[in-house]
Amino acid sequence: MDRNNLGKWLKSPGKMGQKYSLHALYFCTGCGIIEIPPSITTRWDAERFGVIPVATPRQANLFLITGYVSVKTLRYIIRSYEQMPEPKFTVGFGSCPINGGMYWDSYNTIKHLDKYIPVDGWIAGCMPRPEAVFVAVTHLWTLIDKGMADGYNKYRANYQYYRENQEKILGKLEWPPLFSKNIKHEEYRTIA
Amino acid sequence: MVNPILLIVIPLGLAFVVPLFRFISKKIEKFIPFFALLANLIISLTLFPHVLEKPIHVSIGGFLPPLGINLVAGPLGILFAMLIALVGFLVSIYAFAYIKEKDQEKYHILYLLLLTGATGVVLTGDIFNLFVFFEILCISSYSLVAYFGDKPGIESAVKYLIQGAVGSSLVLIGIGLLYGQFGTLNMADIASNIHSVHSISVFIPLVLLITGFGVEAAIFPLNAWLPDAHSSAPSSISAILSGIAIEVGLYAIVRVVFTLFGASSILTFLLFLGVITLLIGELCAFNQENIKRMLAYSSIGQIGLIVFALSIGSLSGINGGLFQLVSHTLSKALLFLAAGYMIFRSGSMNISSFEGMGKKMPYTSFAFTIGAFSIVGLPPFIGFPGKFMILKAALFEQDILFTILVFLILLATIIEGAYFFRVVQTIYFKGEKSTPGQEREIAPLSVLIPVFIFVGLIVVIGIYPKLITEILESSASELLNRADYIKNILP
Amino acid sequence: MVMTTILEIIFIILLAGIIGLFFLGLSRKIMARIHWRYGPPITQPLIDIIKLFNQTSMSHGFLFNFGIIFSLAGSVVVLLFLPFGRICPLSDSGGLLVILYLMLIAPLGLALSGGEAANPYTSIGISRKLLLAFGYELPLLLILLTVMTHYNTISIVEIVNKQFQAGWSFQHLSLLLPGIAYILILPAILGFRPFELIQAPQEISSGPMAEYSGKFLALTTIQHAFNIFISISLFTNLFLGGAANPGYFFLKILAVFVIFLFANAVFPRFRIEQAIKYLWRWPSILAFAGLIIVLITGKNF
Amino acid sequence: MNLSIILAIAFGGALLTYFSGKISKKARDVLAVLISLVIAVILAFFYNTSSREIFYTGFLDFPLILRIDTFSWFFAFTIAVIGSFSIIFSLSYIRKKGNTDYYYTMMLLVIASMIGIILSGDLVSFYIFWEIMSWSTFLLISYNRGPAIAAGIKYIIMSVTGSVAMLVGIISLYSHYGTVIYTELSGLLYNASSGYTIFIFVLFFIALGIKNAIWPLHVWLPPAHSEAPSPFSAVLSGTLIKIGTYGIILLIYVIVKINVFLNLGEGIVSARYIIAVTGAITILIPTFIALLQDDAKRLLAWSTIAQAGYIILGIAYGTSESVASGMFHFFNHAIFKALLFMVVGAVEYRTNGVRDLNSLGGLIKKMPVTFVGGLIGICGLIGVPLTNGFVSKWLIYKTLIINNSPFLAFAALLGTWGTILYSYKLLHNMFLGQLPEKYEKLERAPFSMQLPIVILSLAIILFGILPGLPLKVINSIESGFGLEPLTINIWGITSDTGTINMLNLFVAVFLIGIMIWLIFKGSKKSAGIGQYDNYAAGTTVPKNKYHYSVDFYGPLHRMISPYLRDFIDDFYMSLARSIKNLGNGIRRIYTGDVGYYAIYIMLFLALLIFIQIKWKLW
Repeated sequence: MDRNNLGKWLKSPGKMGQKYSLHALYFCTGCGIIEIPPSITTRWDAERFGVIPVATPRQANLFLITGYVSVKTLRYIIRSYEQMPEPKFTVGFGSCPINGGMYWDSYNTIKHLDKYIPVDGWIAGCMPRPEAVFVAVTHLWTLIDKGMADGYNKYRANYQYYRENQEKILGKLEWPPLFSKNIKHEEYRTIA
Repeated sequence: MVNPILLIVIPLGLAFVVPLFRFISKKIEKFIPFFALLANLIISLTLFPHVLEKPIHVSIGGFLPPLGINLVAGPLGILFAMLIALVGFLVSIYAFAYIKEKDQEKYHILYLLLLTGATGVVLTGDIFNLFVFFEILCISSYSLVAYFGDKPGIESAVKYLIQGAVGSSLVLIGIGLLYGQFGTLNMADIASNIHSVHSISVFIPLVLLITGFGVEAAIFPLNAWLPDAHSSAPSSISAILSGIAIEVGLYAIVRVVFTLFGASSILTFLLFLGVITLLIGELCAFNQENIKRMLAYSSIGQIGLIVFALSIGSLSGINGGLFQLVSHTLSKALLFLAAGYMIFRSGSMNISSFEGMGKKMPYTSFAFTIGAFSIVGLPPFIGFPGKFMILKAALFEQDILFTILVFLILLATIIEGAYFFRVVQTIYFKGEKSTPGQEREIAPLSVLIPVFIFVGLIVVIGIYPKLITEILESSASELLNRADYIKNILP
Repeated sequence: MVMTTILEIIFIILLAGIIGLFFLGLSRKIMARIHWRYGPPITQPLIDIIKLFNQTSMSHGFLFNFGIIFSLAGSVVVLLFLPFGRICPLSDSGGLLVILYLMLIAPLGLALSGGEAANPYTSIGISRKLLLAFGYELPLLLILLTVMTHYNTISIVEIVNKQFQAGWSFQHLSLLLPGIAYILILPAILGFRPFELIQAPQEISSGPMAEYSGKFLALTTIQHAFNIFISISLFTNLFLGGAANPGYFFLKILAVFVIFLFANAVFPRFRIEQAIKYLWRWPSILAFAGLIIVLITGKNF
Repeated sequence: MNLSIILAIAFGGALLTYFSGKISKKARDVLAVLISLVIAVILAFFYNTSSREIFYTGFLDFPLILRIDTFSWFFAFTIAVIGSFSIIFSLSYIRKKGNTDYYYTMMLLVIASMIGIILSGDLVSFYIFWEIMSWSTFLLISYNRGPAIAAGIKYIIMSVTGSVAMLVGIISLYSHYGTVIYTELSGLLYNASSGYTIFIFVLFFIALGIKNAIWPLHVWLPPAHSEAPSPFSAVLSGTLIKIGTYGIILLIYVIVKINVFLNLGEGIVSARYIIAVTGAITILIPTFIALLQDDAKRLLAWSTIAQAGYIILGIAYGTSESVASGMFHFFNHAIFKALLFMVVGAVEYRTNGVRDLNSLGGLIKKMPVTFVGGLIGICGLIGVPLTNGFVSKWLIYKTLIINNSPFLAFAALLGTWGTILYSYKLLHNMFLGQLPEKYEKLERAPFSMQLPIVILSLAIILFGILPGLPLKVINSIESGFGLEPLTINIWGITSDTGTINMLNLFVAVFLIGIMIWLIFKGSKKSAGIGQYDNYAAGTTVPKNKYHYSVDFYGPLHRMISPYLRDFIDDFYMSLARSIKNLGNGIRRIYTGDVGYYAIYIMLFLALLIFIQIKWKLW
């Protein structure tokens, strides 16, 4: 952990800042949120890594998808994700966001979250313990260092793809498209 | 120079000629009062400058006073005569369009007689003659109140008649007592040796005369006839009644108190009486829904104010009182004429029926507004100098009593303002903004001309009061030093 | 002359910013320790600000930007009127009254900026902010009037100087009660618990800041830091006799600040009307009593 | 150039406007604006001159006198300028309504009579113009019909009450000293009994206080200001109530001299303190009531009363600084309150008469210029530094503190903080927040409305940065009153008890603002987003419902509203009701039965005789 390495701070302040002040969106999608309170309070104190929950997506740059994603919550997840300022990082928490988990055959649970919003990291397990959150955070640091945590760029690039998927499952979305950039269907495969 | 007796003779004579004119043409009769009063107006105007230097007195049939009947055209008399002629003249124009009944000659005869009586009262120098003219005035006004012949008219006329009769009988008793004591009916003669007699036996006739004339002058407890009479008479007559009849009654009281008896000590009593009359009049008018009753009550109030001013007794007080009298005559006549025509249009005397009149009859409502402001005493209208002079006179007494009375008067003024402004608002601002039925219907010229002459007078005198202050001062001095009056008549 | 003034100004602004941020960090650290946590590094606020400046941000329009600049400028200008040790660049313009007025520019600016955000959370937060300000202004005005009447001047520099002669204001009986009252209302001025109802994250999602992102949030954080510095050093100047040199002054405000951290850590939150009732009861009574005493004992200077 | 020409132009112009309206509407509009501007320009030429002339000798035996000096110039010029602005504003405002000729005529008549009052050199002409002003105002307040009728009647009754009281005062002065001319009266009360002086004071204060809406006499103002047409509300609260202020200054510092005034009574029970405390109450109570208002114009009306309180407090406190602050605040208040009423009027005009603060919102997107006007207006009203309201308020606080009356200072300061609350509410609920769908198509205010708004806003900033300009005039006025003038420069005031220098402040704020702006610009650009892209906890923003303005200060409202019923108004109402009942009772005397009437006559006779026997009248 190179938080006190002044040289890096001077070299790339933006990247360092993003690493060491991750403001997590305080957003409960599913049961996984139960693991957040212990991780931010006395026992595991996430704040020492600069991870603190904030109130609104406007102030957040880390989006924890805590638990299964139902069709109903997907709408809110997408809306919140789009309202977060860039750069922003998404972490799927628990096995449900990855592949539906125990709801693998449920009719109204989202099995592949990354078809609808880009996800930078996954925490497997049901439930993952708070340590797992910190593991994810440290991994996220390395990804940020390598510049590989660029889900927001993917979203920008393949917006039409994501939008199509979203509308496929949610029907017509009432908010206008975030980016007007129009990418043809073939190109995103190459990018993604 | 013309003989002041013409002022009486012309209307009196023409009054009896009116029926004859019918045989010539039916159209013409309505113009007779017009011409008669025009003549009166001209005559009084021509007399006016002479009077100012020296009062004229004419003795009928050559018998010198104290034996014969004599006319005294002092400044006061001429002032009143002029006022009567003016108001009568304008109201006669108003009557062209306003009086539409079958037998109009009744109206015109009585109208002329009324004015004859009034003029006679203010010009005569003989107490019994005064009474006679007074009776002419009263009787003609009784019958004019009932001119429409509808139930309220007749009822109020009867009420008026009864009270008037009581009053006149009291006057007659008083005159009788005076004659018994002095053996003469000439006012100057009585006045010259009024103090030679034991007081109480002079006091009784004084009281009787004040009460008797007070009925016509509408002083507080004696004025019960006034609201009914004014509200049920034709508007032109209401204008005359509250513009002239009351003032003439007042003139009689003033003449008796100041000139005949020199009773300066009873003034204190009249002072309070005036304030009470004022307060009661305004309070009654405050919550009135019937416009003509409201105006009638406000006339009572104004009379109270005038009585108060006259009974301050100082020169400026009488001055202010007379000014207020003139201003009330003009404004109230204007108000009655304007209101009368609006009633004629809206068909109801209820104030609420005047909604939107500002659009329907702009000129008439404008005139009404001016009259209302003038009565309340707002500059630059004639009401303001009057109130101003009265307050000045009252406060110059440097007396706590007067200060208190002044505050009461001003309270009454506020109340008066309240109800007049209410009517003005009703005329202009109440009702829907522009309903289809609100096309203008301008009043006929014969209504607008007199009304606007009144407006003109009100504004002009309001802006330039000196126009009449001169004659007012001389009349006030005539009232105050009775010695000169006596000396003029009995050399 | 002008050069020195400008140097002073720059020095004060930088110092105030650093101290303010340091206090923010310190508060987070100490709070963590009180909660038996390890807590973030003291530089955490700085890190947040750096990050926020490197983030994109959303703006709702001209007033949204202008309000932020306005409020930050307001707080910075106040610094120039506050004696920091012996340094007070603009001592000769208006004195305490101007400070009082300038202190209301910051909330007004935030209110305007948040107003254009067209978000009810923001509006609720602003309404609470203004109401709370109205609540604590009543005792604050009484306190300041007491001090000004006691020293019979409106210039804060003179007040500090007179304290050098005659000891801290706390030593005068007549100023003891107002001092206590000031201590009681200081959390409300700082927006600490139990008066943290302006940006109640769980309730109205951080109120006025709900729509701020990126640099807007950074600027508000800086403004908050300045605000802490200002209100504490005002208290220090008025009641703890200012200080001869900046170091000593720093120690004083540090001491005062730490006291409030403990209050902040242990108290729950008031509802707004509870807060106003509290502010209008005890602190106001104390300040009022102080004013009466001053008027009775008469001016000491 | 002599003064009677100004009045001739003013009054003649009013009538001329009416008749020109009958010919062509365009000509009338041009004429109205022209006349008001001409008056202002002519008055501007009278700066720093003093002349005196008898303009009319026809009224009884009082020569009516006009005079101008710095004092009256200051007031007359302000009034003329504000009046002309509001007439320019009316050009488009009044076009939708009827009776346009009538409106312009009355407007000009009011302005003319106000200038007449200011220029008159003796109490009688003062009174005459005063009454003309009263009834012309009355005829204009009720212009909007509906609730405006009650407002008008309330106004005129209170106004008549006041003016009759003043009439008594004037005549009583005349009967004591035989003159009503200021210059001859001034100082004559020096050797009058203090009882008489107080009597005169009370009489005049009833009138002037009612016009100036001092607290217990204020009830006419809220309805009148809120129901009158908005440009006229600007005139009403910008200038007309300041006629009362002028009268009070005239009474205290010209007729009764300052030395008499300060020696009137002892300590707390002296006239000086009683009036000052009344002013303080006038600041506090209306400020709190203004917090509860939901009607924009009514809110401004209450705030007008509160600001008038500052002026009264300053004038009555009697130190040179306080008097300066009073007059300066009069000037400032005329500017920013006229501006605010115009802003509300513009909104009202565009939204077809919506004044309800709960149904507006988000108009900044649609009427930016109007919004900026409103922003600067409330900044002036609050007294944010670098706006004109600041210096005047600073002066009054300072002098109150230095002269050791902290409670008055407390009232003034607390009033200011209340002002922040209600003025922000005004701005927020009209211009900020979510824009309702029905106002999506709203246009900007027409040019004839934007022009006065812009000019007045600039004036607020100008006099905020250069307070020396008006203070120079005020200084010469004060030396005329026998108060020692302040030591001022163009940037501010210097004195040993406290100095203010707007230059420092301006430079500091400006430079620091620039600095922060550069930082702001330097960092990442921010993306603009609309009002429907707000944070709504993940949901999409509902239209029309996502706006917090109803019951904006709910908790405070629930706390204070039980204590703030306008019981003064109830008192006056019950008074009127009881008079009405008294009248109804007295009318019973006239029973309608002739028998009673005859008995009355006999009773009267008996009474007279009884009195004679008892007290010997004769």
